[in-house]
Amino acid sequence: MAELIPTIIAKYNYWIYITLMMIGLYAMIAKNNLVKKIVGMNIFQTAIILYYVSIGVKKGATIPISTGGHGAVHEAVHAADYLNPLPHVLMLTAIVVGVATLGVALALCLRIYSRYNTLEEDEILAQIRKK
Amino acid sequence: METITSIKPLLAVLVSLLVTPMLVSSRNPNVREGWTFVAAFIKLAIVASMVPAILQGTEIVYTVAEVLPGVAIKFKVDAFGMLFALVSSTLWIVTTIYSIGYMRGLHEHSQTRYFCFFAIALSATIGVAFSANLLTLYLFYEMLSFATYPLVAHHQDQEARSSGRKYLLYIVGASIALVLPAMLICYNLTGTLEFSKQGIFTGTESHATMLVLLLMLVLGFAKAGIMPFHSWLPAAMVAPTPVSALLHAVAVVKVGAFSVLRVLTGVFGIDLLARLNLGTVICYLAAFTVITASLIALSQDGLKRRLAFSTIGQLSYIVLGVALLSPKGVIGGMTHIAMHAFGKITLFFCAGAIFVATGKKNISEMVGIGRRMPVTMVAFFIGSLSVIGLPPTGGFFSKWYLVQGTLQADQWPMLVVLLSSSLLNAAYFFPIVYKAFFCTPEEAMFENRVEEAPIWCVVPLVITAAGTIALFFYPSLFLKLAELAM
Amino acid sequence: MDNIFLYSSLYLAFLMVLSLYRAIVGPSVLDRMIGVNAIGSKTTVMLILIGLLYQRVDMFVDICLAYAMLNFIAVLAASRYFHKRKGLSDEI
Amino acid sequence: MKIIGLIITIITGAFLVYAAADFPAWADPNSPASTYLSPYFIENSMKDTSVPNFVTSLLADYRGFDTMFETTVIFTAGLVCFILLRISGGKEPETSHYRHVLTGVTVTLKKGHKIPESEDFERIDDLWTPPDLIIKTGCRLMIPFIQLFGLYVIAHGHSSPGGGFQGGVILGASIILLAISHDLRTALEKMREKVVAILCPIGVSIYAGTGALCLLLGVNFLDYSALASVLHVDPIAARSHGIFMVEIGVGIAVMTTMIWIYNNISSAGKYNQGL
Amino acid sequence: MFWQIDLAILTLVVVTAVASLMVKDLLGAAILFGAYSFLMCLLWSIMGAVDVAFTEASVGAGVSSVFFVAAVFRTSRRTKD
Amino acid sequence: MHTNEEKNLHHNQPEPAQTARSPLCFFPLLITFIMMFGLWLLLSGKFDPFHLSLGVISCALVAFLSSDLLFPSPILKGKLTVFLRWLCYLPWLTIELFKANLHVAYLVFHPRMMDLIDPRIIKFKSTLDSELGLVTFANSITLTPGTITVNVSLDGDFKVHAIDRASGDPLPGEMEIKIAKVFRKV
Amino acid sequence: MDILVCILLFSGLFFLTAGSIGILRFPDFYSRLHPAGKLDTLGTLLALLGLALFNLQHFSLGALLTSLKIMLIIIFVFVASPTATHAIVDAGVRAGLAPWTKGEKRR
Amino acid sequence: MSQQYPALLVIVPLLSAFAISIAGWVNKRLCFPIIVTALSVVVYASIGLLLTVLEKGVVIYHLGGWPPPVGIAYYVDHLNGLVLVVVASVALLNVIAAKKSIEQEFPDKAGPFYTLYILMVTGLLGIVVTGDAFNLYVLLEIAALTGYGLLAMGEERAPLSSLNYLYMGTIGACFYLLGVGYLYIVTGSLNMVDIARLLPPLYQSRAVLAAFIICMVGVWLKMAFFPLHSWLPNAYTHATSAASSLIAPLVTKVMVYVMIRLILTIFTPEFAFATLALNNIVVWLAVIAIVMGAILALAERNLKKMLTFIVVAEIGYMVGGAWLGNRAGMTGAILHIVNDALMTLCVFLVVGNIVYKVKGYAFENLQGLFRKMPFTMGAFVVGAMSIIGVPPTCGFFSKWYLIVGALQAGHYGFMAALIFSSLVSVVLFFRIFEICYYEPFSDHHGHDQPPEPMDEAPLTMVVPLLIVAVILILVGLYTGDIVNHIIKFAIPEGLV
Repeated sequence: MAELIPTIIAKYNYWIYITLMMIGLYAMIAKNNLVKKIVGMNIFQTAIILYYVSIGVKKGATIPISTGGHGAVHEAVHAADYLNPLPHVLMLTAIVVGVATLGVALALCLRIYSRYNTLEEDEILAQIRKK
Repeated sequence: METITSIKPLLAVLVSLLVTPMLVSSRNPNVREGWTFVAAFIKLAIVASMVPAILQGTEIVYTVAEVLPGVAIKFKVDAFGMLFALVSSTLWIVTTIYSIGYMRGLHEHSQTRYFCFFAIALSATIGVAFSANLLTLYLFYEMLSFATYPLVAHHQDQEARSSGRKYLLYIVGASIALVLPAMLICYNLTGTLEFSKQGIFTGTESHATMLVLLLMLVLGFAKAGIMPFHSWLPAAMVAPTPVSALLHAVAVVKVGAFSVLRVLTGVFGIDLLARLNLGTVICYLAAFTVITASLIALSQDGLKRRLAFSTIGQLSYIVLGVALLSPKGVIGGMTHIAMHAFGKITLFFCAGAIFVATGKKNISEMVGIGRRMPVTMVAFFIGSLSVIGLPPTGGFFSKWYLVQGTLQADQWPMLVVLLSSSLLNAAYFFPIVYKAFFCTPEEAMFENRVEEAPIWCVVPLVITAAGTIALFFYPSLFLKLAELAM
Repeated sequence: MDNIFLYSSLYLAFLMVLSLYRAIVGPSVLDRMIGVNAIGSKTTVMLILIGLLYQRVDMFVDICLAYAMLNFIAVLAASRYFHKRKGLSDEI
Repeated sequence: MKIIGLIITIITGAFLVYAAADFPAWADPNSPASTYLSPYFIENSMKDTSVPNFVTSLLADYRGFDTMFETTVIFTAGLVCFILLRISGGKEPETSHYRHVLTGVTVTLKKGHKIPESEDFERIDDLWTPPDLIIKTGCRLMIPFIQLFGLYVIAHGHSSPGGGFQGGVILGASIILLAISHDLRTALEKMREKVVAILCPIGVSIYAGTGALCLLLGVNFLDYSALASVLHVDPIAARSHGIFMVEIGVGIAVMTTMIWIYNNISSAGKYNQGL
Repeated sequence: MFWQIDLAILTLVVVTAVASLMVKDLLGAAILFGAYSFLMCLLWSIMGAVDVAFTEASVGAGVSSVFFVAAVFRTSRRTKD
Repeated sequence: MHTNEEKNLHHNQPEPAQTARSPLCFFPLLITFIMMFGLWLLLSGKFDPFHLSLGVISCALVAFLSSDLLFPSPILKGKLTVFLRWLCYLPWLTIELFKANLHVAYLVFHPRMMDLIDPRIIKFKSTLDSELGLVTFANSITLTPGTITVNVSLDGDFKVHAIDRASGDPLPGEMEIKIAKVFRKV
Repeated sequence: MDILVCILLFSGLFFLTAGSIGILRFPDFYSRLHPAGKLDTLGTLLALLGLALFNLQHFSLGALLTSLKIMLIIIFVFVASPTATHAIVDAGVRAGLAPWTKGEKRR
Repeated sequence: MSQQYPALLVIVPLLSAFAISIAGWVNKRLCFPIIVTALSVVVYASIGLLLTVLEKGVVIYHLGGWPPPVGIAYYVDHLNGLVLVVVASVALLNVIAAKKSIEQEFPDKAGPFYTLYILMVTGLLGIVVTGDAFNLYVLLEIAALTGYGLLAMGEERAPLSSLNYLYMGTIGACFYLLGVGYLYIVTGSLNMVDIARLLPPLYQSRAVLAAFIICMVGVWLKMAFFPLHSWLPNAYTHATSAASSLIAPLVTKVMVYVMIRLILTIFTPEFAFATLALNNIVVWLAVIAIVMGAILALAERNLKKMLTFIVVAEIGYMVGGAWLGNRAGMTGAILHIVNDALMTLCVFLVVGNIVYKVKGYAFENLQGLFRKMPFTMGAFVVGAMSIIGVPPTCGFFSKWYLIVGALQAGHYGFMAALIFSSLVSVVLFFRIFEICYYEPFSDHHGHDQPPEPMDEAPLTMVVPLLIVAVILILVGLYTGDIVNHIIKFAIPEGLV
């Protein structure tokens, strides 16, 4: 138990990301409303983004923008001074993908609503079954 | 043994396949059947042209494509295959003539479809005959199964369709469920599927494995009709008679028997079977089928059904002959393919001719029919003699060799089986002939006026009946081929 | 000075909790909107504070500016909802 | 379903927790992620591309290919929304409403009647409500500044956070703001549907075209250094300019897509009335 | 990275996430989701991911909650869970 | 509201065609451009030719796109004066804002807050006529003690929500006068 | 200088606190808008002002521009906040929410 | 130019997608020529690439001129060279065949449809060709998003099934992304080859284990592997025929490719099969997938839905084959990617033709089709034979390898499942043949029944279909060459 606590503290970001992700996953599985599922999906995606951004964090480093100006190569840049930019780049892409998915999902919801006049999954299924 | 590479086997297979587009596209029935004849004759010519080379003991080989490591789609013409190919391509011509008479006589529908699948079935049959390995054999075997399905279900009514389903279920089900895995196991064990005289197994495999494999392969070729995989055959008799004739007396069932023989001789090898004493199992299986089928045949009233059960019994002769593992027995089994084919096809032709002329299907309705259709019934008599195995018909030779085989193998029970089954054969054929000719005028159901079936129906059955008798006098070609195959 | 900023940010986070309470509990959607709006204004300050903590405020100020510009779009959209769909609860 | 969801969630979560125990500690400067590849980017970004914002150089140059597809994803989303929702034409409604701009008088016309083409009348729809004066004026004054800021973000992606994507979103948001505060019709007058639909692929094409230009100049796809011969600068500056061109493409694509998606979703594809 | 703020905001994020899923009104869920985006933006700027934070600020504040509201406007606010 | 067809056609009398592209039209563009460029300089902080040219392009773009939002009518006469006066109004507003906030903060922290507040809605009519004036007034009301503008119509009808009696009473009062001064005709 | 910054920052925080508590304590939606609309605006304004001043400590052109940008933020907040407040209250009116009057239960 | 093939492969369809999109607003008739030209170029490039690979070995293409692991690189080896050709040619054949049905089903949105179509092809080609784990994710999303759009354009239930697909697909893609993140946190690299180089010392790490499992689960979700398959049948059934005949053959197959790539390249067979003892479980899952797919297909009275369940079963084949953990099984799985893509294309094109002419695909609609559309049904027979696994159609040979693999691994359950599914396929397809052929039937000998007039689908639909049917047989006959010259090199030596 004694050595467990430092582990827990040292990685709390990871624990939180897992929590968030599970919240999203649970919402996607268990929620009945289609838009709620989309909210869950977004939370799920953000959790992964959180995970990636957590990878990029480095103690004692500043944001990944060079303090030197634009253009000239004045001084040597020390890698240890800057955060890891790679996860940030990846996550920009992931956010964009998230927005794109969101748009498409909402468009689908609109189509579904115009057909069934409800967004509750069980009601839609009941309507389908009745036919 | 010499081998020649030649494209002829492939051509022989493809001829009837290539003619199908012509069949489909021709609008005029005469043109269509003309194409069928052309194909039939070309096929016979190609097959016959290979006979001299085979008789000299060479083999003709052609590889199409190597599809799997060590296994190719490959044709090999040897004596045994040649025997079978010769029989089927000869009988195709006859059957074509007969079909024309039958189909036109009854104004059947969908004749184009019929002739197409007929042609495809023939291709597959020749393919089976010439295949050089188990995979090629399996390929054409399946092709045959699927090509005959539309023929079986030709009438399209409820009964035909359910029989078709039954047919397909038995044949394809057995081949996929038993042959395919067995083949794969063989491949996995040995790395090859090529037929050879010595068999492909090294002999180090366990006895149990071999037994299982053997049973899977023998039973899996359900077209051979070995019990308990026989019940498709009587069901398939709903098909038009020429189909029953060619396919259920010649092509389909013989393909089954041929495949079993190929497996026994080419995959396992006689020596290995003898060493592991596996022949006996097959023997008893076949013997059981022979007796049971004959007994059932006795009780059948439908002519075609009786013939069907007779076929089941006769097929098992073939298997039995090879399973005796004695040289004479093997020769007997192989020649029986040819002899039985000629005899049985005559019988079926007769049944069809009766149906065309009178519309009767059951034996009990045929009292006195000999007076009306003497030619047909004489041919029927000759055919039944051949099937029973009495001179002066070709069937005598094969049965003779079979009996000798049992003696050679010291299998006395089998001798008893053979003889008793011959008696049974006689018991279910002769009453028909007897009632057809010798009955009191009161009993006769037909007028005493000769009114045969159409000429297109009668000519073929006369030819085959004549062939049956001719085989008694000139059996040398088939005997030679069978000996070469040993 | 850094400590002051750090603790101010922490304090802001605490204030967010208070606003969040309204956003979560708020009996009507409009109360939630108030709560969220309040969180937004605190976020603006906090972003600058973080920039100062990183000593790169020139970088964070852009984010903050964008944030201040766009923050109220969602609120406007939600209020437009009530313009066109009258009634607090939806027609069922 | 709730129980199943809970079970799946708990199992997955437990598995992830189990796996996360082997991670390097959070914010560890010696973790492989921080020591293997990232030093290269940090140390060479300035040398290779002369872009101080490592994220930008990484985004648009080292991993420019990813970003190209990211833009394509956005374009795809816009297109999918369009294809799913847009109802072109549709049947003429029973009644149509017109509003006299100067007096605010609303006129209702029966089907088939038309009003003479005039700038005094604008077509409105049955859900139409007059835009609120305060919101309208406030947004009217803010929108140009938001747009300028969006452009600024695109232009200064090299040296400060931001870039094509963020700037594009801000630009798009400004038009969306216009649609919210005024009317969808007003926004559509600024950005017609056809303009949006054509600008969007053009934006992505600028990106892909820059890459293809490099390919035509004889080097690999997206290797901006080849642009040096076209722009008459040294390869390093050429990379920087290449990144800039790419960012413009991204900006255009993202802006138009955001507008496109909003237009389609808020009007359910009919384009007659927005949020 | 400043772990104190980080931890505080992380907690808030989780609470907001749960809340936006529990709210029995889709418009409310959309608005709370907006708050979730704000907090995420903060979180990322705390972790030093400025570009990500910028994107989240513009997307979360400007676009995605508007999309949600627009979709809810076109459909229905009603939800059973 | 819903008049018949005949009547509405009546509205559409052929008016004297406006000079479609009078030289005045370029002034809004120009002024927008200048404002934008100033803002650009502030934002950019880089004064090399490259960034400046980018700024020029961007500002031109914004001016082209949105100048009609900033200046709905092309008449600019007196706008500058109004703007300067408006700036002078701001400090006063800030002080008011302070007072207001202290008031509300007092309310917030008062233990018996519930007794102190007495929300009500006040209606009055303002004499202001310019759009911007109304908006400024409305926003000022919102920012000053205890009052929030609920609704404004173009005619100047105000609805204001006041938190207590004290904050609601002085309206429209001094503030309106000051704003009217700002937006009076030049 | 630091002291001035601190005073501004803390007064800003004070107003923000008041705003948050006000949101919690006030009885209904309309009255909650008062702290939300006003206190938060002023709090943000003051805090940002303080931070802008702090940023000017090491004076340079960049720092000046940054501070000006912060001022720009203040202006935006100044414009946006009343607009947003108005939007919310307008929504409340359109939704038909009756204002709380003295003596009712808090909502 | 030949060294630029890998780039062309993706760039040409991408740029033409934008061109089509613009052309859709300018002149709609331009769309179709552009897409056909672009796809032809892609087919040409992919074949050229495959030949180059056969001649010179692995082709590596550095995007942006940055060498991996710094930049993104394309690796084309024997495995993806083969899959590339399949993807490109399937897409080309399908677009030609689909033209008429697109014009029939949504004439006003043909332009956007083509754009989505070619974007999807771009995504799939990119997935196949890329050597970067994260790039794969982005491309995955492109393929997925276009897929959602294409699938949702169908009948009235399509949006709902498409939305379900979206949920599942997003979870899948996110799981994959998370797996990549796990790899990144322990190795610091994103390049597949580089990760494979860095991984061996970390084989015991729990993070790597988790990464592997998460990636696998994600990919399984996307390919609709058994317990996660629930979205697939509805999504594919309700889609338009043009879309389903693109997506059904390609998407799941490409996902299987991704799985194989994960096993073979990133994690290496030693880790996947030796360090982890999951083989058995997965193969049993595959067995259940096959059996369930077959049984569920049996219960359907609707041609298209039945085919989708067959797709589910086929996925079981491939996953099971890949996880048998031996050479033969892997060969079978890779071969089955090719074969299954072609045969699924064949049957779905048939469905497309039927829908075009008959406007329905329930069993009742199929009566008398053999007379009405003989060529279409002829091709259907070939496709069906291939699915059943009848030689010499190609389906037999992949099944052969799979069973050999099962035998070598001693996994008789898998073998039994394969055979069972073949048997069920026989029942399935012959049931349909019966309906198409013999119904409406008459109990008398039906000579006077007037034959229905022939009403074949237009030539542009039939010709590609017949080409596919011929390809099915040709691929079957040349299986040996494909295996010996391509697949043999695609599997690393380490796998016995």
